[in-house]
Amino acid sequence: MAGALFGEGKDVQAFPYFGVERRGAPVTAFLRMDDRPLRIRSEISEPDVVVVLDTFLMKYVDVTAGLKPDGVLIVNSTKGPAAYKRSPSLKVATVDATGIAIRHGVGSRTTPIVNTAILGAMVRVLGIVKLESVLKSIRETAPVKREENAASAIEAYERVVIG
Amino acid sequence: MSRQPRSYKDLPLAPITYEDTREAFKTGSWRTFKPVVDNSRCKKCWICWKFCPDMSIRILEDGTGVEIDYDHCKGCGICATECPARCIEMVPED
Amino acid sequence: MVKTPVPAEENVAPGHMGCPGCGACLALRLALKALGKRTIMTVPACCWAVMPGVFPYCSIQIPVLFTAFETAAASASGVRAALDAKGQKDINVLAWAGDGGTLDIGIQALSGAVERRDNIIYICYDNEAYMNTGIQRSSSTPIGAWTTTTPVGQTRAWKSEPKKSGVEIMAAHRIPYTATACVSYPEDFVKKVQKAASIVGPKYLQVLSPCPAGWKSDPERSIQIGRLAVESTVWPMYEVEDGVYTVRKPAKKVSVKDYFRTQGRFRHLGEKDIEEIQKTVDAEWELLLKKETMTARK
Amino acid sequence: MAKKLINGNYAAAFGAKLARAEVIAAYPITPQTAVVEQVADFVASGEMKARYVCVESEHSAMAACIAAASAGARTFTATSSQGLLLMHELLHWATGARTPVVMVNVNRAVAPPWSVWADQTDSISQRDTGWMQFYSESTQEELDTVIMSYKVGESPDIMLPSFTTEDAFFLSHTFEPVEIPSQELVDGFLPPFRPEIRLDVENPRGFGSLSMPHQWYMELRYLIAEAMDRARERILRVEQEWKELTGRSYGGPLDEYRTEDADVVLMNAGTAASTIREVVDNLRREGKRVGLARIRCFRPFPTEEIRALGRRVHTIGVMDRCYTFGDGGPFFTEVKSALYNLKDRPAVKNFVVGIGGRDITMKTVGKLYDNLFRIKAGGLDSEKEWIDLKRPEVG
Repeated sequence: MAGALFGEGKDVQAFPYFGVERRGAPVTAFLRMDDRPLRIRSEISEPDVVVVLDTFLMKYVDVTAGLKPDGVLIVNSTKGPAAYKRSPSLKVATVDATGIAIRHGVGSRTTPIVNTAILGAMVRVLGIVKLESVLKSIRETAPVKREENAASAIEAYERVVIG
Repeated sequence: MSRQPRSYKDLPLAPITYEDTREAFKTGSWRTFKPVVDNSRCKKCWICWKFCPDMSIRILEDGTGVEIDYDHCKGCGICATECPARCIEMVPED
Repeated sequence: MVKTPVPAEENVAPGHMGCPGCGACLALRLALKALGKRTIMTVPACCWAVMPGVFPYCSIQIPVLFTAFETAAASASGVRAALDAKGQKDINVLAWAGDGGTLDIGIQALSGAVERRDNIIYICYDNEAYMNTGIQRSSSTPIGAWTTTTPVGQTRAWKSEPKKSGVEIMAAHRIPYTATACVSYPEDFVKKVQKAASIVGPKYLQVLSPCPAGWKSDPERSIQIGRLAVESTVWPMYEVEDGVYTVRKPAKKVSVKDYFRTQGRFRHLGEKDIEEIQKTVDAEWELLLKKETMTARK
Repeated sequence: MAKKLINGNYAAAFGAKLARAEVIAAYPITPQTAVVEQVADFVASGEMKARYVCVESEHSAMAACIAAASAGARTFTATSSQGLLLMHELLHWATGARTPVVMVNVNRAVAPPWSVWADQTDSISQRDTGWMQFYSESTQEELDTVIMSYKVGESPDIMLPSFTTEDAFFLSHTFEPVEIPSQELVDGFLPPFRPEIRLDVENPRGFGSLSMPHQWYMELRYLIAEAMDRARERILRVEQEWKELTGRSYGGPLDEYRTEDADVVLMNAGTAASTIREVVDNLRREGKRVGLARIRCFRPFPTEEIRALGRRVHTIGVMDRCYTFGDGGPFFTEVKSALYNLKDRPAVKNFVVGIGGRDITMKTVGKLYDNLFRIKAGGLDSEKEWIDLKRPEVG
């Protein structure tokens, strides 16, 4: 996503939550973007957008803590947006990124890689970047199965449900 | 660079040496006994030369024997001990 | 030209600060005869960090990099990397360190360089204690020896642990070539150094270098003492080349006692102590001969 | 020139590549690993014509770099925290040997407790090693500073090692757009390293020999002091040259932002400066005369620049992401001592902040400016204060 925004001339800042996690452990990553140069370098505590790749985490972590009341929540889920709508002003979107990733053979059946699918959903929901830019970025950075990853993003773009 | 620095201006950047020790350090002054060679009995085996830890035995160019570099010989006595012909004697410095 | 038993070339100038009868001085003199002028050496803290003289003088007449105590091997690796980067192939890189700098504080860097297969020659001149600082025990100090940190008092406080074996440690690294040597056998030592120089990859030699000050021995007997160390097999002479052991059997065999009585550092040992050590030395020698048989090329 | 989206660690690696480092000796440590991995990739792919020595410790990394530099090679390494501390002995050595090794240090907290997060105690602890120390604010600055520090360090009349730091994660792992200068540009800026004397079989010398109290030890140390003083001016000049080529510069050793008419100024080293700039602009919009002075270069210390600033402003707050136990923040103590001989000194307060990676937010910074204005109005409340510390409830 950062690559796509950067490709469209935005200033971006992308960084992981600074951790020492082993493979499979929950992780958090942040993305800032702006039309003017970015300066703030702290973590993001009041995001405009929260993207959840694994709903299982929501049992343990309040992933929407700090999310602005009129913010956007994008969830990888087979359920509809209503299941996650906590307040009327919150915009919620869901997409079965896991199912999409498995269909396109991205990752394995037990650990599908949903990152690229969710990007497609983000493009549609946020409307801040063109799908082509994200596809270009995916094709440039995916270590393997570039076309499968791109296809995942396209399918998620088409299937995401906005509530 | 001056051979003998007088101030920091004369020094190289780092302690990088530029002269060997043979002129500045006459370690012959350390000696109590000095080796004296009788070249007439020398077997030309060069064992004394081979074992000298102080590079202080020179083989004569014509190969007739050896001479001691008394400027640097510390008088350890290895040459006298190892000489199979026993032609090197350690004698007290006076 | 007179034919000499070892190369005539000298790369160490007289006027160095070594003690009279110093085995380590002879060791370097011989090593640099073997390697010649196209050699760059690294020297960590050890007697040879001081003996070359004070700035601006240096008795060693090849390029020397004096380095920190534990870095002889890593520094040699750095020199080699720089030469490689500049495409200079025909230069020997020698790490020259004492036994403490090699087998105690420097063993990690040595192990690293050897495991990486860096093309260096590492020579440990072994005088069996920290002699530069005044005779403190190292892991290379032999069992039974007095040092200033293994003093002889009312209790039996002399060194009670066996000497660490550098060559065996190197053999366990599958090093292409490692060997023991002794300054009392200059032709043998020179040959081994030249052999090491002819092999690409890491090479490790450990040369026993009697130290009159630390061993409490007569300077004039340094060569004799080294010979007795070899003849008693307290210091066995052997090579390990690609895992194959070659042991040099002494022409005449002497007892541990014959070797020990030449040195004040063993003076306190009783008959029983020496007997015990003799047994260990014999067992080690037998083991070494077995290794030679076991690894012999068919 | 091409822009790429990379993080601080990759920027450091690009810096080493563009500088044509010839020998790299490095050991992995979180959060520096991407630097050495990227350099290893560059070497493996042939993009970098260099020898990469996979040493078994940071200590050996620095030993190998010093040796390679003594043999005339341009060297590079990277480390962090415990690794830097392990190198300490050889940091002194690199200086005494006058080897212009260039290193990247990712500023990471020192254990225990184990912490891989941002903290500058590791590099500040190297204060007296004679290394030039640069603290980067951005990924771009990291790349540029690596290249510039070769030029400064390798100047024949300087010949000193230097390291550039990146705050752990805040810079090391943050991806942002970075302009990668072309190789031709860097080649034109940075000549090959050709030291006057090096380990050379044609000219055998002993490097780093013994010196006695009555001889030259003291004088050789004085030469280092002189070189470090010369480096002040050289850092500025080299940055000016870089600016002419790239249009980028970083404000010299003390990077000031809106301090001209400021009443109160925060001083800081590292990435928090970016966040502070944002706060400064917000407060300025409210009509408050605030500024930022970023200590970009800790050694040589920007004493004169700090004095010039001290003459103008009323109150200075010095932020330290590190601490010297039994005294205060090291940046604070140094700033204070730089100001001591001024006639009219500003009040100086120490804010110990962000220790062990604790986030420095705009809110945190806002509180600090509030405090400085209170000091301006009512005098110094306390000389030092730990900020955002979890304190027991009072009452």
